[in-house]
Amino acid sequence: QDKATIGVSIPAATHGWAGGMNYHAQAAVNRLEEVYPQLDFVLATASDPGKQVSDIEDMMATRNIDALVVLPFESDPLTGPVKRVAEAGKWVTVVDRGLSEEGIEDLYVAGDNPGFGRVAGEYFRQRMPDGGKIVVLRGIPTTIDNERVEAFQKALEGSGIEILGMEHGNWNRDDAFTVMQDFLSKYPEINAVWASDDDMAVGVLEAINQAGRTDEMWVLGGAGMKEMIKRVMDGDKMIPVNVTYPPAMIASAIEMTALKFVSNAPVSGRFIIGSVLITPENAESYYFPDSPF
Amino acid sequence: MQPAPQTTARTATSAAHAPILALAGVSRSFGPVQVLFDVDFDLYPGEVHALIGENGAGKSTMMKILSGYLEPTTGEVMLDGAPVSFTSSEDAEDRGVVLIHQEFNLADQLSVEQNIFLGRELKRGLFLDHKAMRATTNELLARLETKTPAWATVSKISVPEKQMVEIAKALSREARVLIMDEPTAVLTRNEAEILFRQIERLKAQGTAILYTSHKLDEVARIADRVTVLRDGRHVLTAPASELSEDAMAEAMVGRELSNLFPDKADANAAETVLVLKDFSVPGIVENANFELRRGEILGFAGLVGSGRTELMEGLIGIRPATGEIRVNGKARQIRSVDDARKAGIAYLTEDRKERGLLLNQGMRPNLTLLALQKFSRILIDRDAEEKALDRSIREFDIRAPSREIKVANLSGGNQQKLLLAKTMLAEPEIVIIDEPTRGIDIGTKQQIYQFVRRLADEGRSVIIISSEMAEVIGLATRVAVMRTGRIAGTLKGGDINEDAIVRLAMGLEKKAEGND
Amino acid sequence: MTDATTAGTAAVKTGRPSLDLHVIGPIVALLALILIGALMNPNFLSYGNVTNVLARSAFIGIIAVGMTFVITAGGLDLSVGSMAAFIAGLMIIVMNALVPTLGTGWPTILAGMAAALAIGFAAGLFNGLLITQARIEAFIVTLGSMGIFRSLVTWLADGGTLSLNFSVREVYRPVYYDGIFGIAWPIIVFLAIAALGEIVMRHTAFGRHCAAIGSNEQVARYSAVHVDRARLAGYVLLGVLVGVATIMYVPRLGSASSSTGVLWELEAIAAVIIGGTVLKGGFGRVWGTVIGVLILNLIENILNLTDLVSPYLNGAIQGVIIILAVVLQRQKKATR
Amino acid sequence: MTDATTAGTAAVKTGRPSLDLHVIGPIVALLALILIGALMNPNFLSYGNVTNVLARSAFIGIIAVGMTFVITAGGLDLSVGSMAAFIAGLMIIVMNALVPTLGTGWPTILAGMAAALAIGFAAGLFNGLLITQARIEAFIVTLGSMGIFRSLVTWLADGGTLSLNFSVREVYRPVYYDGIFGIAWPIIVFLAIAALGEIVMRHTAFGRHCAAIGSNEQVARYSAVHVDRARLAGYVLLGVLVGVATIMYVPRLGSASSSTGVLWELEAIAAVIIGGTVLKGGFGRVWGTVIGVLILNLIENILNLTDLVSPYLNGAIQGVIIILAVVLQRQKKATR
Ligand SMILES: Nc1ncnc2c1ncn2[C@@H]1O[C@H](COP(=O)(O)OP(=O)(O)OP(=O)(O)O)[C@@H](O)[C@H]1O
Ligand SMILES: Nc1ncnc2c1ncn2[C@@H]1O[C@H](COP(=O)(O)OP(=O)(O)OP(=O)(O)O)[C@@H](O)[C@H]1O
Ligand SMILES: [Mg+2]
Ligand SMILES: [Mg+2]
Repeated sequence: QDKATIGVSIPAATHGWAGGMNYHAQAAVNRLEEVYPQLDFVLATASDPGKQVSDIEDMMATRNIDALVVLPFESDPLTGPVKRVAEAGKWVTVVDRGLSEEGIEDLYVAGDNPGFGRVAGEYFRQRMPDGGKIVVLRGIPTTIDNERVEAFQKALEGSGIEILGMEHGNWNRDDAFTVMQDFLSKYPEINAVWASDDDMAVGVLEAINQAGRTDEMWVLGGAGMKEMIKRVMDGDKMIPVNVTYPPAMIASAIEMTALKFVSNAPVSGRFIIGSVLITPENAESYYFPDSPF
Repeated sequence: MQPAPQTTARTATSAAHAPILALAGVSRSFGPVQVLFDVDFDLYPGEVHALIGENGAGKSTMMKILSGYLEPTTGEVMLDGAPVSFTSSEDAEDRGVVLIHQEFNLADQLSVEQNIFLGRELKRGLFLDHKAMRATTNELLARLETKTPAWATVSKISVPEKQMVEIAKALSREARVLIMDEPTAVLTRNEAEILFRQIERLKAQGTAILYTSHKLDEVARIADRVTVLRDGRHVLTAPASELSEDAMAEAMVGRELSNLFPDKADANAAETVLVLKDFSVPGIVENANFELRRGEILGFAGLVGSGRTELMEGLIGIRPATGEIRVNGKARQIRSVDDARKAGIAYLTEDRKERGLLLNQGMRPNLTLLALQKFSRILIDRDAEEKALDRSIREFDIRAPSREIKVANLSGGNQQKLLLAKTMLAEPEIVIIDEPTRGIDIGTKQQIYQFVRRLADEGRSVIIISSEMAEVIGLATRVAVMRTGRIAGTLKGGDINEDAIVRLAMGLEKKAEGND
Repeated sequence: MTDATTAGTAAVKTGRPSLDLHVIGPIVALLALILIGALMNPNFLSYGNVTNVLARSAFIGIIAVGMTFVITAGGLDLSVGSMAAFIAGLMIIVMNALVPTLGTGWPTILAGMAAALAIGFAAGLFNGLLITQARIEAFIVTLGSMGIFRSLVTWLADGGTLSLNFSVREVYRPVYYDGIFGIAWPIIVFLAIAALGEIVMRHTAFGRHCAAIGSNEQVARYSAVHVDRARLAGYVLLGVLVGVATIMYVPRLGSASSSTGVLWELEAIAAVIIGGTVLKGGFGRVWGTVIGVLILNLIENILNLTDLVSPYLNGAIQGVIIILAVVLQRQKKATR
Repeated sequence: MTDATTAGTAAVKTGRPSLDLHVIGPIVALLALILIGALMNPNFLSYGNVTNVLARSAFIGIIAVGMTFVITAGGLDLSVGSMAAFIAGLMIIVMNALVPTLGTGWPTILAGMAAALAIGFAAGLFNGLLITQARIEAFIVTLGSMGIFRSLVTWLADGGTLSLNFSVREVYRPVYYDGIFGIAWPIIVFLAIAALGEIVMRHTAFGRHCAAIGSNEQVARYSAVHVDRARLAGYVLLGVLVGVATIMYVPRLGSASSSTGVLWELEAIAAVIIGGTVLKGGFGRVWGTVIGVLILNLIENILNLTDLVSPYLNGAIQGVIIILAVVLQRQKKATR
């Protein structure tokens, strides 16, 4: 078979989840390059949408890619440029964030952002049947974060659970720590925290710990960081459950794209990886101690 | 620019001889300190008027008021007989009143040409007319007989060259009134002569010229009238022909001045403290050889640009240099001013604004900067610093309205005194003073000469670089004359006279007069 | 500036000092990068890649030209990246709002462009007035307005993305992707603005006044330069140029969000300084800035040409090259 | 001038000029913020909240003290945020590596602290040598090293997070969370360093030399100041202080990643300038910097304690307050 070049364009590792995703992308590339000598990979990480478009342009102009695996920084700005790649007859795999126009990509592998919020919301509902007071930490202001939070709020509707405050913790431990410290100063009574991300949960837990209010509330993070899953597994009272949003989906997407060039397996289509609630019962199957995330 | 035609009855009657610019009862204070007291003054077209007074007497302040840089606290400025209130220096310039500052007013990173036309660029349509500006600049520079190229960056030219650029800038403004604050302080005799020719030319055209200088012989030569200011008060105004130099000095200082220079002492017998052998500053100074004895005052003379400053800067490690330096018989490597200080050598720069003083800081940090290690163990002993400042203020007669004043706000002469005090605080064995009395009034000059003499008597050695020939002749026991980067010769004792120095400096075999 | 003819007599001065490395330094660095790129990948010098790199340099390039004036006059503007995002956001909102009345064609786009320029003007005026009239340090003013503009665009986009109406986008797209005689529009606009900037810097009173103000404000003021006016003009010019850059940027991505233009300010300032303009003011050159922008963009392009040990190290290599590019123009400062 | 001749005795010493707004400006701004905070939320002045804010201020505060010296000497350092991340990352790696030999107690932690200081020293030396010996603009050097440090930490962490060994963490934790006499350690360290910094700035030759260099490098050189040595010392001092800040930072969350310390450089520089130090050098005051840091952290705290229209607008309000805080110290420059 001929040599084929696969371009992989992903956002840079600016927060924990993205870091995990970067790790999995690179691991997949290394593994596949070893297994299939006829495959060549180009991996580029971008710190903003404009840079990502440039990366894709460069792959087209100088690296002659045959396929593109892209995790769009943002859907909208990437739609046009990715469309042009598809129009040039290249294979396009889109990961996680769908493009704004239907039918551009050959393969779509994604997590479920509204699902991520919904599953979390439903857990809160179930855990607090009589209502309660919670605070919410949001991520970096993006469409993803909006979708998650909207679905979360929708799931809480009519439950009697009151959201005292929402602030951006930017998927960052330090920011989350600061925001949580101030929430704790501001609200004398908090029953639970939706940290919406495991990195932010780390900061939140530390702040609660410092204030000595560990008995008062519990925390739900998300995305399945290994330390958090371990604590769920161990039955930690403060972290009863977690919600998945696997950064490894990028690896699956790269592998499926590679398959297209090394076998005749039909790989096109849409693969939505639903967000699942991780409980002490099923935690074991989500625990990968060797992953960096 | 022609004087505007007068229409008012009042000036019409005396149109032939009406003052073009005048002050009526002007006072000026900076905060609580008053520096000018009820000054009356007038200036006529076609006259050269000299304003003299001690350092800090208020000359610069008065000139700034006349040219719109400062406003009087009370009193009026009159232009063409009518009170005016210049809104800015630009406004004054538009009305034909131009000031050349005592401190340079040039943008360092711009070229000579750019500075000359700054704010008044010649344009063709929207764009600059480079050709016309270049031509005018070259014409002005040629008129001033300087070799400074129009494209040279101002930060790279020497102090006298900067002064010539300032003069060129003022000339380019075609003023009706040209005010010059100590224009010759940094010029050598030759260049001063060039300036005087320009002054004569302007005077003939009817321009009014106001001029300050601490060089009273100049004043006597070129001024028509003289006004004396003392402690911010008008003392007298008289035709220059009626005032002798001594009378001027007396009016300024308020006491009689005797012999300006102290007696010379012979240091021939003393041991040698400094020897320079084949000393070169690449590109500027070549193979300089000289020695300095204990208690000696060695003069350095030469034309502007002959490399005296560069030689000394090479000696103190500011410029890369090659050759041998021996201090007290021991060979020394001097790679920085600190090395020089440790070797007991201190250098007082000719460029007090760019190299001498931190203008935006007060007197105390400036005074102790060079000798700071004397005031600090781990922490700086501020009391000792204050005491040192007290001592310096007394010793050098530094006149400042307050101790906390920023150095930029000191009068030019007092800045120079502070610089002298700063250098002396390091208690050097060998003192190199570049242009020691630049901008210093005659009374203080005498003090400084005596001070230099005293240094030598105490067993220190002094090198004096001066463009004032009289200073070198009056003070030095030996004089080295430099020409284009080489020491052209050394004069001793009775051989030291103006003629001999000029001949060596210009490389002439026989005596030649004129402007070669 | 070429002929060393001097006043009347021949000058004794030895040729002009240090016109050497300081001037050709950035050019050498640029050539070195081009050589490296060409050796690494045969497609590097292809028409497509060259066009890509040049077109992409246009945004920051256009902004950096304006920044050259501001820095030359001793100022600084940290807000340009956020300002670009803010202008792009408002421009998109304006165009979307005009679609019902003006349709999805050029009238709407032209109105959007006018809006971008007007907003850029206003934003520059805002910065400039605070700096010249309220006399606050430029660093603080523009740090503040950086936060303000960035927040406003996040708020306008409700935390998400502002998207240009799809049909308008199709009409507008060619402004980035097409060109004339095979040269893309952004390249043409960039080079035109750079050429104009160079002329303004060297051949107009404004350029000279900027240098004078940056060199010594007091002197400039005493020399009848309208210091505040010239400075204000600098910030306004920069604002308008950010508007122009945005006009070229919006057709590329058709959207704006809080991540638009992040760190552009640092890139623009870096380009200006790599080009040889002095950060403390007093000396600036626009052509140098153009080279600085090209150097920065080439580094990125070259990093994409090859497979490195780890993409995590891209930033490190970029940093090393930026420093190296400037080492080339270092002067042996003997005296200073 | 009659008797104003200050002959040693009886100098007129009329009130120092313009000690007014320029000096008390930052203090007034700080007090105003405290008042606003207290009015908006009763918990604002609670022991817990005050401790939180002060302890959080410590990292940037310690760094900003060092930055005050660098800026006073006419320099700049954009790399401090990345440097902090890099030091934190290496420190964690060192400590984790030492656990097998030194155990999970204080020996390991002390070794980690020593490593942090040493790495900070080396990083500062790296910046300083490039600036003073290779004579590259500080802006470019530190922009480059910012990229380098940030990349290296991302690479060390493999894009993820470096976490300190759990048992070591438990021992180390109190360094951030505990204190003495009810004052948390970070606050104590911060205030001690600030006090030391103030003394060094005002009462030692080094402080004087920094101001002299920033004011006029040439004059400093002619006054026997070792300009390069003093400047280098400034960058090294800053590097070491970044190390100290990191020592206080690591026990807080026990981890470091590529997002550690992002934008700390801007915050530190802003604090320095809000405090009244002049960006172009020549004048600096450490106590002002402390106030600047507190102002910046209070703004954030107050925004978190109050309910705004939209959290998206936080940045805008922050920007406005930063500008307002500096408006308070603007001087009516009549003559200039
Ligand atoms: N901006 C200012 N603020 C405070 N004091 C000032 C200011 N400008 C000048 N002075 C003071 O006013 C006095 C007069 O200064 P001026 O410069 O007019 O003296 P001068 O006669 O020109 O002296 P010199 O011969 O030394 O140049 C001095 O004591 C000076 O310190
Ligand atoms: N930084 C510099 N770069 C290039 N040339 C310089 C620089 N500084 C001085 N020069 C040149 O070196 C020459 C000698 O300088 P300078 O005029 O200071 O000599 P000097 O004998 O000390 O004269 P004076 O002290 O009377 O001005 C001049 O031609 C001057 O322009
Ligand atoms: Mg004067
Ligand atoms: Mg000289």
